[in-house]
Amino acid sequence: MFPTPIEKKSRSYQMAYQGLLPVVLVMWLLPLIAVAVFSIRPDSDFTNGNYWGVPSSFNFFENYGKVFFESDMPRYLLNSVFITVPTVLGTIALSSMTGFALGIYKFKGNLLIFFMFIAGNFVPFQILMVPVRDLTVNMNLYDTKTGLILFHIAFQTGFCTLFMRNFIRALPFPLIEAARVEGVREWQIFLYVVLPLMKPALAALAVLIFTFIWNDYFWAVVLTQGPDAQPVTAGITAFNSQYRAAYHLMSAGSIVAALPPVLMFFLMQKHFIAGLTLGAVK
Amino acid sequence: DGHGMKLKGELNITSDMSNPAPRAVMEGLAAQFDEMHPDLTVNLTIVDREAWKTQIRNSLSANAPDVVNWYAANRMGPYVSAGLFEDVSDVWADESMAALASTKGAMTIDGKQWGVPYTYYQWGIYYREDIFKELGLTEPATFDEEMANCAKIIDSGRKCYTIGSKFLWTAGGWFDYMNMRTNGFDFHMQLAQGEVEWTDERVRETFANWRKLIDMGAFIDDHQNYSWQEALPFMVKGEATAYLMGNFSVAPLREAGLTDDQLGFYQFPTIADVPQGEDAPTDTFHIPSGATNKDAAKAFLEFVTSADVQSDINGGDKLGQLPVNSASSVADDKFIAKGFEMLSNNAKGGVAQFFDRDFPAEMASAGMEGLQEFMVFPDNLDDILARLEETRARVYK
Amino acid sequence: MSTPVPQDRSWYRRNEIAITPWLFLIPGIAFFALYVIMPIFQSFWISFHEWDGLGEKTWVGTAHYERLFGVGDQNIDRKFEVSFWNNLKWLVLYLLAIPMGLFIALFLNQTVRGIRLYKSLFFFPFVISQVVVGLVFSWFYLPREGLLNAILGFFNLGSINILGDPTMATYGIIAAGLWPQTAYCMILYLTGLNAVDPEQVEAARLDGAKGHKMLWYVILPQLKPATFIAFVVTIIGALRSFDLISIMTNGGPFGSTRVLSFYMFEESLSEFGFRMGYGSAIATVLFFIMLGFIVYFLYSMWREEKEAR
Amino acid sequence: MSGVTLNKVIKKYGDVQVIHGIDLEIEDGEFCVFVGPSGCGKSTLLRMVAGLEETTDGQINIGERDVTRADPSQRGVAMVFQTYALYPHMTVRDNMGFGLKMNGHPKAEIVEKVAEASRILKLDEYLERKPAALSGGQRQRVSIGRAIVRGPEVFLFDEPLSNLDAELRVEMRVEIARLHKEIGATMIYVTHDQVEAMTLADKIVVLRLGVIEQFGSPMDLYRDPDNKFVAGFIGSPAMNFMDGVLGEGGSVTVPALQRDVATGVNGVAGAKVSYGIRPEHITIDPAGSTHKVDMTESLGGISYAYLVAETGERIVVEERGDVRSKDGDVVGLSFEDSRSYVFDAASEMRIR
Amino acid sequence: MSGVTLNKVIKKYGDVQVIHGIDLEIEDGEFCVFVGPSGCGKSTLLRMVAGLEETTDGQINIGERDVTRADPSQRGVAMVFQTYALYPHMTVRDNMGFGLKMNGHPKAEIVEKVAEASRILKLDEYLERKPAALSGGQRQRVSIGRAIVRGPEVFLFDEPLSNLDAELRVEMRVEIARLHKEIGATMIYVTHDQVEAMTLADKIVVLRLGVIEQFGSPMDLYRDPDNKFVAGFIGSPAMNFMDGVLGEGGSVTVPALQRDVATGVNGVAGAKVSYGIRPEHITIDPAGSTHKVDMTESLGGISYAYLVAETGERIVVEERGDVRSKDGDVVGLSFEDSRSYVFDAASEMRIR
Ligand SMILES: Nc1ncnc2c1ncn2[C@@H]1O[C@H](COP(=O)(O)OP(=O)(O)OP(=O)(O)O)[C@@H](O)[C@H]1O
Ligand SMILES: Nc1ncnc2c1ncn2[C@@H]1O[C@H](COP(=O)(O)OP(=O)(O)OP(=O)(O)O)[C@@H](O)[C@H]1O
Ligand SMILES: [Mg+2]
Ligand SMILES: [Mg+2]
Repeated sequence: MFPTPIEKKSRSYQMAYQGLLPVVLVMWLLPLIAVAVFSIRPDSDFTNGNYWGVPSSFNFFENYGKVFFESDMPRYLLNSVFITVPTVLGTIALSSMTGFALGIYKFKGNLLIFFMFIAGNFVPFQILMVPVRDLTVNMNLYDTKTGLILFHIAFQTGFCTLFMRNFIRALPFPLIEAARVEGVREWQIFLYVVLPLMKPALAALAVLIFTFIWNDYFWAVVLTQGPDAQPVTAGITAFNSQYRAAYHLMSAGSIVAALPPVLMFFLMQKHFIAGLTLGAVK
Repeated sequence: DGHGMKLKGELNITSDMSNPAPRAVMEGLAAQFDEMHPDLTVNLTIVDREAWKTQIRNSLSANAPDVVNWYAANRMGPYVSAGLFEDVSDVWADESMAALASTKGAMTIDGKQWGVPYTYYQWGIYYREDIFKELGLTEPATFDEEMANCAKIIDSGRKCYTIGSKFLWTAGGWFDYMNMRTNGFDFHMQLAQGEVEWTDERVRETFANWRKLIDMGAFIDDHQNYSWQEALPFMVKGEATAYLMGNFSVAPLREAGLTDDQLGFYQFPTIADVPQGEDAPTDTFHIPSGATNKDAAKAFLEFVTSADVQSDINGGDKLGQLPVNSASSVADDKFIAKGFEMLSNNAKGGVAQFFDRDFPAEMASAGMEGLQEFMVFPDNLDDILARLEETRARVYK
Repeated sequence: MSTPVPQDRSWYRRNEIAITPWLFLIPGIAFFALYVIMPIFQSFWISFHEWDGLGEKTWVGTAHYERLFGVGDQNIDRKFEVSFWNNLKWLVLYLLAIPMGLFIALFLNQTVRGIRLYKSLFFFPFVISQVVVGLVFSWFYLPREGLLNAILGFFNLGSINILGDPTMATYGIIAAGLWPQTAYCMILYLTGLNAVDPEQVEAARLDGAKGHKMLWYVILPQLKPATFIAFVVTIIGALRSFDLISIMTNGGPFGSTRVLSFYMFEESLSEFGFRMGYGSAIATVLFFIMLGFIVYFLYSMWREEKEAR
Repeated sequence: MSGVTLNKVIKKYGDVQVIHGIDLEIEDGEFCVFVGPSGCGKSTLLRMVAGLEETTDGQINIGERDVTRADPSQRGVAMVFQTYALYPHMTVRDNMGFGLKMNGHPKAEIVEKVAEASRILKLDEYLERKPAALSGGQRQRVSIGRAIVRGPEVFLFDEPLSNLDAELRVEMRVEIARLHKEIGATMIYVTHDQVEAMTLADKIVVLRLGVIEQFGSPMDLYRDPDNKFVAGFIGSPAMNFMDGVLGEGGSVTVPALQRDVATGVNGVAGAKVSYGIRPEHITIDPAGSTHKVDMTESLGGISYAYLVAETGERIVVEERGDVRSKDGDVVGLSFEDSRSYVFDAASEMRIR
Repeated sequence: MSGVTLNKVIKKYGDVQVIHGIDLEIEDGEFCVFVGPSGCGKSTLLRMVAGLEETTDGQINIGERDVTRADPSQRGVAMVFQTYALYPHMTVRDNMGFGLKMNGHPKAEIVEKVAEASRILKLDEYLERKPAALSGGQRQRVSIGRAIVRGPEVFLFDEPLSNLDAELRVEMRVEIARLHKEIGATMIYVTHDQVEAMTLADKIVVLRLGVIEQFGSPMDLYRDPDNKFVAGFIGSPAMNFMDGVLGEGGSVTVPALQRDVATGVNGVAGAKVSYGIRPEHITIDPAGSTHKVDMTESLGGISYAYLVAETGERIVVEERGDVRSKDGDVVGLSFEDSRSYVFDAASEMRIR
């Protein structure tokens, strides 16, 4: 293990390290902590210029209450859910199929198709913006969640295929051969052998895609408008223009918008990190 | 008003009246119209005002609502020529619309009308009357007085003007006034139409005048970081004494706690001896050509322009702006009254819409960026003007 | 002596292994082609036209590119130039996330009580939307009320207006971007460090390698896969940067923080934009810059793929 | 039940030929073991029989049926993999029944067949466990069980024991021998391990570079190898080889032994030969002084003495009993001449 | 060059003690092998000598120096790991020279020492290759080379051969023996493998549960084990153990053998004992009829017969020569009584 485990160092060194950890953490999260503190301040603190002093009162419920009951935030949040969940499901379905095809079978063009998915995923997505927006408009899906979902599924399929294919590659191939010798059909192999084994990968990917999609802003701006379809990332800008300069409310709004992926991360931490590493380091 | 014809179905309105006061007005309008027509469901979507400027195009070309907000004059040109706005000349044909005659020109392209106005408002300098009193200042009428005042204000440890130029357009307001006062309304319009080079001596003179204020430190620091709303607190707290703004700024200032005793208004002072031109942007309703319920939409347009509604929504406790219907009453409000007075009697040069409505889009965007830069780095002027001239040469082909 | 196996199976059954992959690939490829591959070519196509997104396209050949690069008697497009250099700044400075991530990972790679929680909290910024990060940092930078200036003030260091100063704004945004990106690299390195062969570390200890020598000669080479991925995601992130700029400065002050992707958006879909052709030309240029990296990435993967067999 | 016949079987990967026309007949019920150095094509050949590799040319029959182009599942074979290839997400029971279930066999039948296999392999206790909860040997038993359940005509094993540790390997080897006795099916078994090959096989097939060098019963190969390769490959420690020259009447002059050996083989006098004798057939004569003991290895009951001849050739001798030679001793050798093997030096073929 | 002395060495992981006060003296130049079942603490002890694990208590001396708290690189030891632990990104040359480079030795010296090591290990051809391009045996040679280059006083090996296949293992074993002879350094070697332990060691240390069960030369342990554990652990196939009862005058009654054996040991008559005898010390008497042959395994020169006694106990017998027993034969056994070992049934200590 590198660096040398702290247990092997002197007592004082260990104490210093233990003491340093929280300090560094606070420095690291300083901007975020500041926002969290903002979000519970009363309005008057800002007018009185008390930006960084002790909050004059604890206005958690007022501020967050405003966010939840006097703005469109709940609608935006709901939109995000209705965009993110179908995208996750769709992406996983598509990419486990492509990953299976590319990971198990040897055929001409296998690597080419695989690289097409990767390359497509690396593309600066601005180059897709104009045509995709046009396509969405032409399909009558502009400003609908469906339009956004379809695009996200397609685009994320690139990344997820990379991930799934590598994961499936790492499965022992004799499993497939054993099934074939037993006369198991190929689709049955997918359904009964490969898919159950991919559960950890599916979970990891689901969590990862969830955060990616939840945090998307660019496509939300390009393909939707207004609280009918826009997710919370775009909603927060609308919210902010409504409460311009009301830092306590903007902070509360931002925290509300950031919370679901953060919760997701904490609950599914293991999968999340597995996702990043599997998808990446492999 | 539908004239006995039953309105059915849904009426989808997309509005950009997203600031709290206008928002309430719009919601009230929609509710009222909904109530008047039992078989009609009114769906109101309110979009962030800044965001709407980019979204309107998507909105018009796909899934168009039945009624949208926009702006008059040049700003509606692209949509008219692209056939995205419905010709509403028939609405204007109604004799009741004669009361809107003064705005008809701004709504007319190719001899047809493409929407109706619902409000307009004056621009001018809003200031802290109490501080002026405290410093023994009076409302200036000339630029020299203005600067003299400003010098005293600065001496008192305050700034003369607050401004938030993050979204650029506020700088456009300053330029409009500096240019209209230095070179006159007609010259300003020539510039807007691309007939004058940006490197012209007269334009430079405008900037030279403006620079006097900048050099004396009249504007708040770091204004490029703020939106116009974020710049309000400077005035509220008395760190800056005045704000060149549209009348819509009165509502938030009052809301922030300034009383009418503390808040005053005066017309932008004169510089050269030219007739005074004023900015008075007109906000409008349009019907997208893709609308599905055009009957109801037209009825709504007639509804909002009717004298009663105009009186109501422009009232001091609502929009606090000027009604477009001459039969409406102007609200009993110090600022609205002053504005009405000013625009009626003291705008001999002419009434401009606003920088970003009078100049074509690409020119406006490059222009306002240059104006913002000028306000921060006045030394860059030559470079800025050269750039704008280059844009002008390309844009007005 | 032999009786052939009955050949009464269907054509599908006989060719199952050849056909199945294609059946599984069709939906994915169709989606991907429709939404990703085709649009790339459409963008090329549009970039040769004048188009406001509403009416007919007008063929203008390479005029947009000529204007971008200032071919002939026109000057190079100043906004493009600024964006391009900003993109370079992003590329170079964003890469700082890699050593910083490594540094934090090394710092956290211990097994003391509660370290898992610490690691998670350090990872936090990555999970948060860039929109929120942008907001958070723009408040952090506020010229008067911002925490940064509060801290500077505390130490009597005066105040700075990072986002308002065209010479600093881009760096300010990059710093904000580095925050989540560093967290990302950190997690990559943490998992990489987990996979470091302990026996090699021990061998190196016996060989007398310590501290930075150990890091440089033994650990870093083993972290190569993590570094590679960190490099990939950081480059992609740098070239895609949009959200932060849009939120924090909207390209300003006076256009000094534009990057290609933002400029492209501005030209195509912003308030004063809708010059789709010109926007597409910018996107195409961005694409070709990225293509260099993509080819390199794919080449590395291809090499690895070959070695793996 | 039926045997397996390979007829001029050829395998090419692209332009590289790895199996060069193999003819082989495996009787019904026979236990046939493929051995040979790594890369000689054992696995490839086995997988061709299974149908997991396409056969480039030639014909493979199982029983009466030509299965050369048949689907793996149509061949009546079952395969046991080195890595077990158990489905980790299924219980032992489901693992064994999976093939039947997928092919639509009725539930009752599956239950019965799984019960039968589990009885044979003593897996009853583990039926509800997942593979991860089993030891290596148990896993391998399950994978054999999975093969049994399908009631195949031919069992194929590819190094089934090489992932197990030494002790378990011995145990499972015995298990497989018992199984073969019990169900009597044809089995083809690939291994690296001498001991497995010698102890399990009815017939050993020695492969080299995609060609059969020799096949026959283990003791046949041990006692009567056809060529130097097989002689060296079978038996451990390997046979000692020394240069020699054939004389008259089958006498071979072996400089390393400093004597002529009366081998009784027929050959052209004066031909260069390779003389072979196994370590276990030589005894050390402490009284002699022809060879130097370079090194000794003692395993307890047995020692190996590594001798150096004056020619520089090395000779390994197995020693038993309580008196063993030590490093540096100078000793003589004695052996029965009839234990000798003689191979042509060039062709490496046995001269008898 | 110097020996290694362990003095009441103790290792605890938290509260768990895994090494329980070990005293051991390893002479200068001695080849010492640690054996014992998995988890007994072999690796831990070795790593404590290397300095890779902290020593909880006790003292470790290398030569005259107390190194208990010294840095690994300061102890004058070099270690060869099971997984080789080569630096994959460096060439063979750089791998071997790395230690010297880190300690700031001049370039010329490094070049010379690497050349010397590479000569000893015949690695000259591979010096510019990366480890990935080497076979397992070559890699292990490089890792030994890396150890040699540093010219340590003590070499430490942790199961260095267990990742190699059988053939290579034999080859490398001989290599290591040769190396020890050539450079004469003190070596400590951990292994699972009987054969390695027996053939390489000057001294074998048998560990169990963090305690030394016995140490001594290989043949000492083979011939004179102190307890049942060592007796069963050393020798392959393992010693046969049967229940017995001690009678008068050292005679042991062994039901499985259906006779009394005159072992000549001293013990309390009537005590329950475990009677042991090695497979290679029993011969099968085809004329007898006391035991049934359950199974035989032939390895060519040797066969093992697995017999079942009437008591149900199993007895393994080694057979040689040309006539061997077959499955199902009923046979008798003969052996010299002096080959017997007797252990206390409860304490498992040897009764002599
Ligand atoms: N897919 C392939 N493409 C090309 N050559 C291959 C392929 N698979 C195997 N070979 C070659 O075929 C030869 C035989 O391989 P095979 O796996 O049958 O050997 P083996 O006898 O099983 O070896 P081992 O004992 O190491 O398992 C080898 O030389 C190998 O390199
Ligand atoms: N870091 C550790 N923490 C706690 N216990 C440990 C640790 N490392 C080893 N042990 C325990 O110490 C004992 C000895 O382990 P060690 O690795 O020395 O055994 P070994 O004899 O080398 O076994 P093997 O032959 O399997 O390598 C084991 O019981 C093991 O569980
Ligand atoms: Mg093989
Ligand atoms: Mg160990």
